[in-house]
Amino acid sequence: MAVTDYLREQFMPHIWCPGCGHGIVLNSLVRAVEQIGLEKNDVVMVSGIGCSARMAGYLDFHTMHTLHGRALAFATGAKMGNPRLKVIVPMGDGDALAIGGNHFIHAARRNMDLTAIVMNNNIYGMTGGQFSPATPKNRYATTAPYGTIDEPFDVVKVATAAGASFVARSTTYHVNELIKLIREGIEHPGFSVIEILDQCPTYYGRKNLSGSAVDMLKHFKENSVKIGKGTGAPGEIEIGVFVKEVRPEYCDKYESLVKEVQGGKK
Amino acid sequence: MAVTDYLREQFMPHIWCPGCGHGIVLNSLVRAVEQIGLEKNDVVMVSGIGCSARMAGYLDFHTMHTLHGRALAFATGAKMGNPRLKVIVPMGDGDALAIGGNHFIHAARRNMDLTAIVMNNNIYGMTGGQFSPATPKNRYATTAPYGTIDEPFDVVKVATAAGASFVARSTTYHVNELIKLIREGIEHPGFSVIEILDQCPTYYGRKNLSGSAVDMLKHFKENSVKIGKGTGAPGEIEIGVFVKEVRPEYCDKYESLVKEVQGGKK
Amino acid sequence: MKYKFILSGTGGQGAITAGLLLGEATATYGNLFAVQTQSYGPEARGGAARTDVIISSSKIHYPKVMYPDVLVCLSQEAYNKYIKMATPGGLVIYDSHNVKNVKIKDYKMLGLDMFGACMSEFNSVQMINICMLGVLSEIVELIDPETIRMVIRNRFKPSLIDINLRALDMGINLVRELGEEKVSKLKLQ
Amino acid sequence: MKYKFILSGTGGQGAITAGLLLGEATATYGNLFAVQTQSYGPEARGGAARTDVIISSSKIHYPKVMYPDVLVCLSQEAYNKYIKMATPGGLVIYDSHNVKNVKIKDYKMLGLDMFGACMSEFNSVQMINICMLGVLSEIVELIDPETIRMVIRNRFKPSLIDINLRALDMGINLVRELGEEKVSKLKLQ
Amino acid sequence: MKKNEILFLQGNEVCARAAMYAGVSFYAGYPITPSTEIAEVLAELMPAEGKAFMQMEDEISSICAIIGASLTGNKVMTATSGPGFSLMQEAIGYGHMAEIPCVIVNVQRGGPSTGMPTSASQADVMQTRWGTHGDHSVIALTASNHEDIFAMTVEAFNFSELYRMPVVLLLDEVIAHMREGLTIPEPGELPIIERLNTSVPEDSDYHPYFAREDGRLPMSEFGGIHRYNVTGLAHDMWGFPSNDPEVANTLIHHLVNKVENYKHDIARYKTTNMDDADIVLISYGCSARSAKQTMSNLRQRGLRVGMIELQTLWPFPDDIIYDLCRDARYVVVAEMNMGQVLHQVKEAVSNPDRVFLANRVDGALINPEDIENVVNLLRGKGK
Amino acid sequence: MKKNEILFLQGNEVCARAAMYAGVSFYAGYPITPSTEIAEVLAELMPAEGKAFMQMEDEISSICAIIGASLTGNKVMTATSGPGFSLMQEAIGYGHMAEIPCVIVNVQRGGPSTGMPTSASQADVMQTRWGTHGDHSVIALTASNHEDIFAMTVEAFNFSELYRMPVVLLLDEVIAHMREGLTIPEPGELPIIERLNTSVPEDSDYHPYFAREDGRLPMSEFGGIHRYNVTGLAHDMWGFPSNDPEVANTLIHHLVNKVENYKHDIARYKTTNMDDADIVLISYGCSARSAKQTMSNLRQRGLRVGMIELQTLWPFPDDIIYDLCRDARYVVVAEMNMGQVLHQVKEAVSNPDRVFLANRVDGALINPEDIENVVNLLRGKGK
Amino acid sequence: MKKKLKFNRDWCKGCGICVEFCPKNVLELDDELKIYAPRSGDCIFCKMCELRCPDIAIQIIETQEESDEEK
Amino acid sequence: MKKKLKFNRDWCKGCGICVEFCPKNVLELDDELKIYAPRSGDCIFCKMCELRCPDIAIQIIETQEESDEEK
Ligand SMILES: Cc1ncc(C[n+]2csc(CCOP(=O)(O)OP(=O)(O)O)c2C)c(N)n1
Ligand SMILES: Cc1ncc(C[n+]2csc(CCOP(=O)(O)OP(=O)(O)O)c2C)c(N)n1
Ligand code: SF4
Ligand code: SF4
Ligand code: SF4
Ligand code: SF4
Ligand code: SF4
Ligand code: SF4
Ligand SMILES: [Mg+2]
Ligand SMILES: [Mg+2]
Repeated sequence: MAVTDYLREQFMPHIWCPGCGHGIVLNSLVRAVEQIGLEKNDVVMVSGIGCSARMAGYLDFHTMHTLHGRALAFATGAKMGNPRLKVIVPMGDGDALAIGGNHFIHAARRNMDLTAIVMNNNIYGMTGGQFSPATPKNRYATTAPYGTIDEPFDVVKVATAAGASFVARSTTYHVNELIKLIREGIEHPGFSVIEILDQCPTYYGRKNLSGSAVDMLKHFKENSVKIGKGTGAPGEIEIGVFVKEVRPEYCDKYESLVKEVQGGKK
Repeated sequence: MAVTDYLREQFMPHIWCPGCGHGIVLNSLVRAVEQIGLEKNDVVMVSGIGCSARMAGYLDFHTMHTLHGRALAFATGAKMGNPRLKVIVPMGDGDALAIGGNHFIHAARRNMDLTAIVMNNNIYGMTGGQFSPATPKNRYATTAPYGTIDEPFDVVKVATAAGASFVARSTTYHVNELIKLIREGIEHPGFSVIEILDQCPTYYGRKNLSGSAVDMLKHFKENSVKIGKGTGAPGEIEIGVFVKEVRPEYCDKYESLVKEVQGGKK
Repeated sequence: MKYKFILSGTGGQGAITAGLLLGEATATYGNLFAVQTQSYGPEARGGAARTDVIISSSKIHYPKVMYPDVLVCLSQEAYNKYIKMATPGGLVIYDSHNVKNVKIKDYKMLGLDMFGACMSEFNSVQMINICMLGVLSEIVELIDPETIRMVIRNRFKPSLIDINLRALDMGINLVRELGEEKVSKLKLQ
Repeated sequence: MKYKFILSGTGGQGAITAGLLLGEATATYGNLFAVQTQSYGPEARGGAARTDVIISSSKIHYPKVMYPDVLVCLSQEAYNKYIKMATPGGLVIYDSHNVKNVKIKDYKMLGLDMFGACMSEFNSVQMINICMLGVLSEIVELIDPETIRMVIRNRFKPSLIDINLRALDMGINLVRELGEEKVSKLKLQ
Repeated sequence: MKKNEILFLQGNEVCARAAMYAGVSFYAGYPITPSTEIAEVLAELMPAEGKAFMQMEDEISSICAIIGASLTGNKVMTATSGPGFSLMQEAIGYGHMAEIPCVIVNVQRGGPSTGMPTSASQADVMQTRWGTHGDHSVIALTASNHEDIFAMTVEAFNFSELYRMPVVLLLDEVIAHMREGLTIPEPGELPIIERLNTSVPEDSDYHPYFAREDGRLPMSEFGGIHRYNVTGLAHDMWGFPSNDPEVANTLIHHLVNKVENYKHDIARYKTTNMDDADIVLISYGCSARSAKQTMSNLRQRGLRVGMIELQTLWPFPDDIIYDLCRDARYVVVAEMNMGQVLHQVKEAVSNPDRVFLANRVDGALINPEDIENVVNLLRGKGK
Repeated sequence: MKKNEILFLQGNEVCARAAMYAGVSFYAGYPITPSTEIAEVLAELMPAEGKAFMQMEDEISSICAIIGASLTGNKVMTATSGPGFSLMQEAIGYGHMAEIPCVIVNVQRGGPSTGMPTSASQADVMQTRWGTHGDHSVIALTASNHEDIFAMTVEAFNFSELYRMPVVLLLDEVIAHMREGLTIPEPGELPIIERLNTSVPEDSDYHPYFAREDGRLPMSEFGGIHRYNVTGLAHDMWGFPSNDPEVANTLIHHLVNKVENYKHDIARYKTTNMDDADIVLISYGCSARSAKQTMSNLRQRGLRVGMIELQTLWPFPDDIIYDLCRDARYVVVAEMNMGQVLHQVKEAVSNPDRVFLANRVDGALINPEDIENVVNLLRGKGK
Repeated sequence: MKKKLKFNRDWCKGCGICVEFCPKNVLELDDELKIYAPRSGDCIFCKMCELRCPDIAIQIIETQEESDEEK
Repeated sequence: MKKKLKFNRDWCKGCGICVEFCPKNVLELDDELKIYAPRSGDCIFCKMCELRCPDIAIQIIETQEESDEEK
């Protein structure tokens, strides 16, 4: 299938700003799905609210655009309601980590086979540029006119500690790797988290003198290092697969439980 | 001051069941406070809802018994509203990690000087014995009549990954260490988490054949090892201080920000 | 015909279970209407626990008991808390081992050492609630002890059926031992 | 006296900022009443953006503009979307570089190459909105260009004041260059 | 289970069993008194039938999960009480906007806030109608006895499938924890309404939000042959977000009218002794048990007292109340709150000045005497 | 800022500045359109004044944080819109039960659910009254212009301190984003009510929940000389949890009466041309601007149209409406929802059949013609 | 000054924790499942019972008088 | 079969990402800030532009015809 076969072309062009990284993620995601060869009818996409969450509308899967922060909770029900389906959950950094933080760690703990794609642009894009729990310290945002004092989360660390069995990070510059990681995440039989550093030129860029989308991609290019190859310098972006372990998947475990319980009966 | 000077004796005896570990935590906490020599008027205790949360009512501090899962959010406001005060937050495992998980990780991230005491009895006591995100796998609870299939959280790991600057674990058997850890936690200038494995003989005990409170304490005694001294056997309880780092505290950072902003003006 | 009971005791004595068994016996096997409610509360774990049971030959609307025909108190704490609900002419049954401090008022009183009986028979007070059901079934015509036996056989693990049946009979006998005359004054038909 | 404006353009052209400056000029420095509202929407980031401004010598109630006295369109997209709001007898001002496709109807039309003027003067179209304010102030009696100058001086960083003032004058001149006669037909008093 | 056997169950247990009867295939919840037994019973029954039971991290995720599972083709339910119900409000609104069938049981307890967790109350009636932001319609049912709990639970599923929306079953602490005898209906005895699936064939355009003339929207489950978008934003017939005022206007009116236009089909109520009644008691849930007792007490004393028991609380059956109360000298609404259904009755009847409240808000079940006292007062007999 | 200078501000900015004027010292919030500018302005103003501004992880933590900070002695506020307001419902109930002063601004947008985030609506009026579970009273204010936004924001703080409770300020997208001229009042120009602190001396028994005769409960801040317990459970005068029905009954009645008994003190409204009006327009917020225009248009045509603009929505000033509408031939309620204040007006007036709705629910501001059309229709002039 | 065990019978719930973990086997529960110290003479005042009691029913106090310990 | 760059002008938003990161400097934005390929002959079909375009406005397609590439 062509890439555009996965799009609902009638709703394109999408609403994202020129140069918005979310488009690159969409682009990579579609290619990953194509490579795996998933049937469109077998894919459910569940998103929350945010610029990132608008992705669902443009993709020709079964798509659910839900509530800010709650995508993983809806996704948990959707998957458990029909474990045969592949469930992909694109999320913004605010969506996943601010209001949605609890569902994020609990989804990781359960290890249900969902693929969470965290589109981390370090900002609340949709609402116009407030800082998020992923905004680094001393950055500017409309609600941090004097610079942020909050420490950001390390998505990889939080996901790992909470129990995700596949955890990876990349950037919108590294598109080939990105496609590969998304593919791996989807194929991984358990809860996968792929953090993607992506650019919001309109708000994060403008407020933090990162300049244009092009400049922001260059920044990703220049500051990324493969896992373990880093010097530990501040601002360094470690990319690659951090965790990949096959552990019992939630729906499978439930199925076994059902078999066991029914064992006595049937 | 005598221990009982910290109690609101008119409301004692407390409502907890015979042998409930929450009482031991209350006991240790009061002694830790006494050792530090805190003025009662300088201490605010904020709790959520659960058997554990009832602790607030019995202590002669400024006490706020709030909503299930939200204690840290209320505490964040209370502290930021008057940073001079010491704020202690006793929480149940459900309170802290199920419904309250998001506030827990965000409080850890901010590193505000709050002391979270997680009274982990592996069960929802107050509502009569449903499993919690801290219930180990294959245990019984009223909502897990065939045994739990959920993976539990490791409180220490989650707190650490989220950014807590003091993280420790002990049990209700190890009362002397417990007093020491609580004391350290309160004195630590940043967000501290002390996970305390404690017994709910009424529900967790009864459902899981752990027997009486005495048996459960014996279990803690026999299965605990100091950090790093373990064999990695399943069920082993590592106790001690996992993280202790002095990092910029949130209220302090805000104060600096205010000074900086006002610098230009005043 | 309609009888209203309040069964009370201390958390763990099984008063509530007794209420439920009594209700089930009459509703499921007794061809009567029965309603059972209970008082919850965080305190229920420690303090006094109470259940209300109404059995009747016609449909029951208001399910709580305001004026009990029979009030049972298995512990002093329960007695202290609920004795004010006893009605003139009503019957108060209490465990004479646990409840020491009783005041004589214008209701009928029946103290029975169910505690002692259980201890001597089973070396445990676990069965005191079933024993109490035996007492009730002997005093209240409407309660057919056979229906309680059926519930016991259906509800309990096989290993526990026998001991519970024995406890029931023990309660029945405690009443019978009082003698026809005394019992006839207490009986509720 | 009451004038109603709709200023429209593509996100980034600064139509909304122009509306805000216009309102502030009249309300703060012009001793008039002014109300400004705008259309938001996720699309506002990319697509057509619109602001409504009403200036009046008396209190303004309904704050939106249904029948604009002046409709300004800085881009084709905005023109296409909002031209249907132009009123018979009203005035439509458009940027003649950006808006190519215009239809003649029963409203007055004024095309001015603000784009070109800005490019040639500043080598950037950033100032097109301020230039447009100059145009408006020359056409609408009620708008005193001096009040806009005051807003510019108060709102902008010192380094940007001058260039904005020049853009304003440029707009004023664009109108003046049309000649008295033509302008008098357009003028709103 | 023997045929026709009378079971002696708690109300919550009845609700759980009725849900099984109605075909619930996915439950997600978070424990809270006094609703917890519903989850506990389902935790036992559902795996045995191969159905999915989940305990979630909180009430918000519970309601979100059931909506997600509804879209993948399940009949779904959650149960909670006041604090959890308050937390669910945002997602309940999503259920309305996206028109997803689901059943929410709220076993009311004393409020506000944590209130009186183990005490009786009926103070969430208005919240059920107005708890989430924005305009939409609501279906809410209640019951006063086990037979009705069973029937209304089944109806809740039926209405939720029929009208494609969240339906609330409002129980209360008294009936939820009360035990009484019940004969579980035979399969087939109560009608079960299944989801209306679209008949649009594969590869033809299916419009998930294009209402049929009767207001119904045939569904297509996620994973099925039609792919479409679901959103909580205002949306067009494709389910795609739209800012078009026309689209929004149609949508909001649809959300209201799909229920308001069928108010009579949804109204469930019982009348007793209404033929000659000049004093009308209106009640529901646990209070209705007391009111019934009051009625029978007063009838014995020769008073012409009749009673209307409401099982459908929303949409409020106002014209039915209007008709039934036309000849009443007094109307007494008995409920355990500061007067919630009271407002609706006052708005419904021709003479609101004749409508009075008999209530109790102290956590104890309102008793027949409480209601009798109000009637006596009205009749000038004072207390 | 020069004295008496006219500032050209967005409504949200006015609200933020008024909060500063009223003495807000702690703000916590989570961004949401169309309220975000309130936070953005305060993020700039508050640190400069040494006051605490926090962006929290969500709306739930925001409302919890402000309640916590209120107890440690701050005047506190949060601002949100529908979805966030729905999420806050549980904690708002806590604020009522624990009687904690705090101000919640809800800038309404199109609902239900995510709805129309950037469009105008007034559909959260009933939610504001009934959104959380359990019985309690509510104070909610609104405004239609910048002068009133300023005044009502200050009043919201005043009422919240006076009655020790959460107070809701209901704004809407139109006035929140609209700019118009405003002269900020001088300090002292508007009365500011400060918290009533207890005069009980140290070491004497202070009863945090023992109401004075006038219903007020003097406070003692956490960290101060009196230590006591605060809880969302039913509680006695010490703030300690209680299951006593008597205690619960007193508490619930107190929570309702402390507002209902002062309804007249809380009522804020404006009347125009009511002396001879036989057609009465009732409106509030953005709709009131259109209604005012309609009134003046129709007056010019000789119709005797008068107007009541409500600023206090809750407690609903029913007897005031009753009095004012007594002689009206028609009452038209203009609002941007499916009829919410409409219900209250119908319940308030002597003849509900004369009350009609002029509304709009498509996201666009209702316009004077929309309202005029309804009036014309009533006068038999059709549209 | 002498140390002494002081019990609060009203608060004791009879859980038996103090009894089990007393290193000197000093303590026991009575008929009513309340704490008492039949072997108080053996007590080494290690405080373990005091610190582990969930009901704060045990206090080791210092007293002027000689052993008027009640049991 | 020959490869060819295909642009979707309606979708292109002129962000310039493809232009910047094309290894062969094939691409440019026109007056209207839309993509075109002034040096299409230099293209090595590395796909970087296609994969990085946030608007999915570039496709490399295979075609039968000989270079009828429009620029
Ligand atoms: C309950 C609720 N709170 C707040 C909002 C407002 N809101 C919408 S999107 C968003 C944050 C968007 O940021 P992020 O998740 O990082 O996504 P991005 O737009 O940056 O892709 C917020 C705060 C909302 N829609 N619902
Ligand atoms: C919003 C909300 N949901 C659920 C409840 C019911 N509830 C009260 S306490 C509790 C859990 C208690 O468990 P935990 O936090 O572990 O404390 P414990 O009782 O075990 O000490 C629950 C689910 C509630 N009060 N509020
Ligand atoms: S605002 Fe930022 S995140 Fe949102 S579409 Fe624009 S660039 Fe992307
Ligand atoms: S139920 Fe468990 S946690 Fe609660 S008081 Fe009893 S023992 Fe403690
Ligand atoms: S102080 Fe030590 S030795 Fe003495 S009774 Fe207590 S535990 Fe035993
Ligand atoms: S530990 Fe405390 S409560 Fe338990 S038996 Fe000993 S004294 Fe009593
Ligand atoms: S395919 Fe490669 S070489 Fe060709 S235009 Fe794209 S980036 Fe440049
Ligand atoms: S990357 Fe895509 S959107 Fe950006 S300029 Fe190139 S073709 Fe256009
Ligand atoms: Mg983001
Ligand atoms: Mg627990």
